[in-house]
Amino acid sequence: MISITRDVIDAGAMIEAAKRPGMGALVTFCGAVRDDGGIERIELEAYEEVAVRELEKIRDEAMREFPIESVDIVHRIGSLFVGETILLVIVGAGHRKEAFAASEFIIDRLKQTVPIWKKEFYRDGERWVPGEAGGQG
Amino acid sequence: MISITRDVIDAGAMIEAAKRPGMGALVTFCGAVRDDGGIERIELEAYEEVAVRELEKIRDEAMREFPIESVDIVHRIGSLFVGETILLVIVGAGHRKEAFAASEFIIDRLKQTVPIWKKEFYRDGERWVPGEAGGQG
Amino acid sequence: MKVRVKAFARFREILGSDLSIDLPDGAVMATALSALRDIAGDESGIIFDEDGALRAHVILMRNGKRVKRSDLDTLVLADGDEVAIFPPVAGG
Amino acid sequence: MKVRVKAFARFREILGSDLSIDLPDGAVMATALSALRDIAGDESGIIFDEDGALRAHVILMRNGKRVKRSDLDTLVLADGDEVAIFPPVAGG
Repeated sequence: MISITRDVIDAGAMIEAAKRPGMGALVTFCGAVRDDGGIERIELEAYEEVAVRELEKIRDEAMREFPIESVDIVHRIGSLFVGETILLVIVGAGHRKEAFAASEFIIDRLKQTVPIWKKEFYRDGERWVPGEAGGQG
Repeated sequence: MISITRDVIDAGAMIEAAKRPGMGALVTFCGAVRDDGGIERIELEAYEEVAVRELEKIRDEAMREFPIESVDIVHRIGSLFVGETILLVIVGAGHRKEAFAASEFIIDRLKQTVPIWKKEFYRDGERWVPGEAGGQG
Repeated sequence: MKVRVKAFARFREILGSDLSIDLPDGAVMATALSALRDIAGDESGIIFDEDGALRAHVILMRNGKRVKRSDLDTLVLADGDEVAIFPPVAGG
Repeated sequence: MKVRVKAFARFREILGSDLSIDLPDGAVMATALSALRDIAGDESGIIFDEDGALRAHVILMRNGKRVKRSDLDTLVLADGDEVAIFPPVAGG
């Protein structure tokens, strides 16, 4: 499953849903809102149609590059508090090395190319998180 | 949490329980029973006291070696069917690189040193999974 | 003709989230950009430099596809096109 | 004195899961091993070679601590000690 959602992400349900009989290893990356110097909440926005398409491209590329069986990516948008899951990436594979390698590949690509932005809200101000320049599209 | 259990492992609950405000990344490794040429179920046994102590040693070593905030390891024993979770390792960290590196470190060590064994049951036979020689204790 | 413009993040705060601009038939991307510069007004400096050129990190898309800097003066827009303009991405 | 022996995996199937062996006071680890070889009987070849030495991959612990091959003849056991014997581990 590839999606952009406004709902709470249920990691446990997604991991169970990702399982297939041939998988010996599932690596899950959960990106969460970090309390980084007084952040109270963040707001995420996406260019949704393009973001979904870009996530699908990344999944397809990972499936070509690594001997893995599945890729699921859910990215949350909207208003999130510290500790909430922003991003969940699950890679299922026969063996762990490939699952780890593909997970890192997917997250690195995602941060470069998927049109999503974050604004951090502090007690006394707010700021847009600077993005990674270049590469996207 | 470090434990050896006979109960079903709830990945979602463990990930939520592992979260701390300073964590931006949680990497979860889920090892599952793979249907590898007709396996119907497996049986796992552990030298429990030593296994728990060894897991604690691995956790402490990972916490010393990597800038991470938490390590949780639950290893299941008993009789498991294809698709069931054998092992769950969760590493929480400020940033993803360290969380991934520590996860791989932990699993590699675990497979070398923790006294747990697996027997595979096929429709027409059974076999003990050959272990990794040396290193443990 | 009408072209839809989607702006995101800081640029959305400046331009609005979903606007429609009127352009003469046959207008190129550069024409749309100068209309956006007018809309941005006092805050246009965040998106454009003093000469009215897009700042280096600004990303531009037409119908979901990245537009190259070298095509700004030649890419002819069509009625109903969707132009997107945004700063570097920061998801994950 | 009595020494508890825990065997695991294939070795448990051969020796039993939790046995207690009687040894003379002051017995060393090698004495315990030869008692285990007797218990293993026909299947002792999986754990011991033809000369009665432990096979290379066999792991031995005393009270949860690994026992070195070089200590087998000198490590004196005490009443209530726990000896564990097992093949290479295969968890995860």
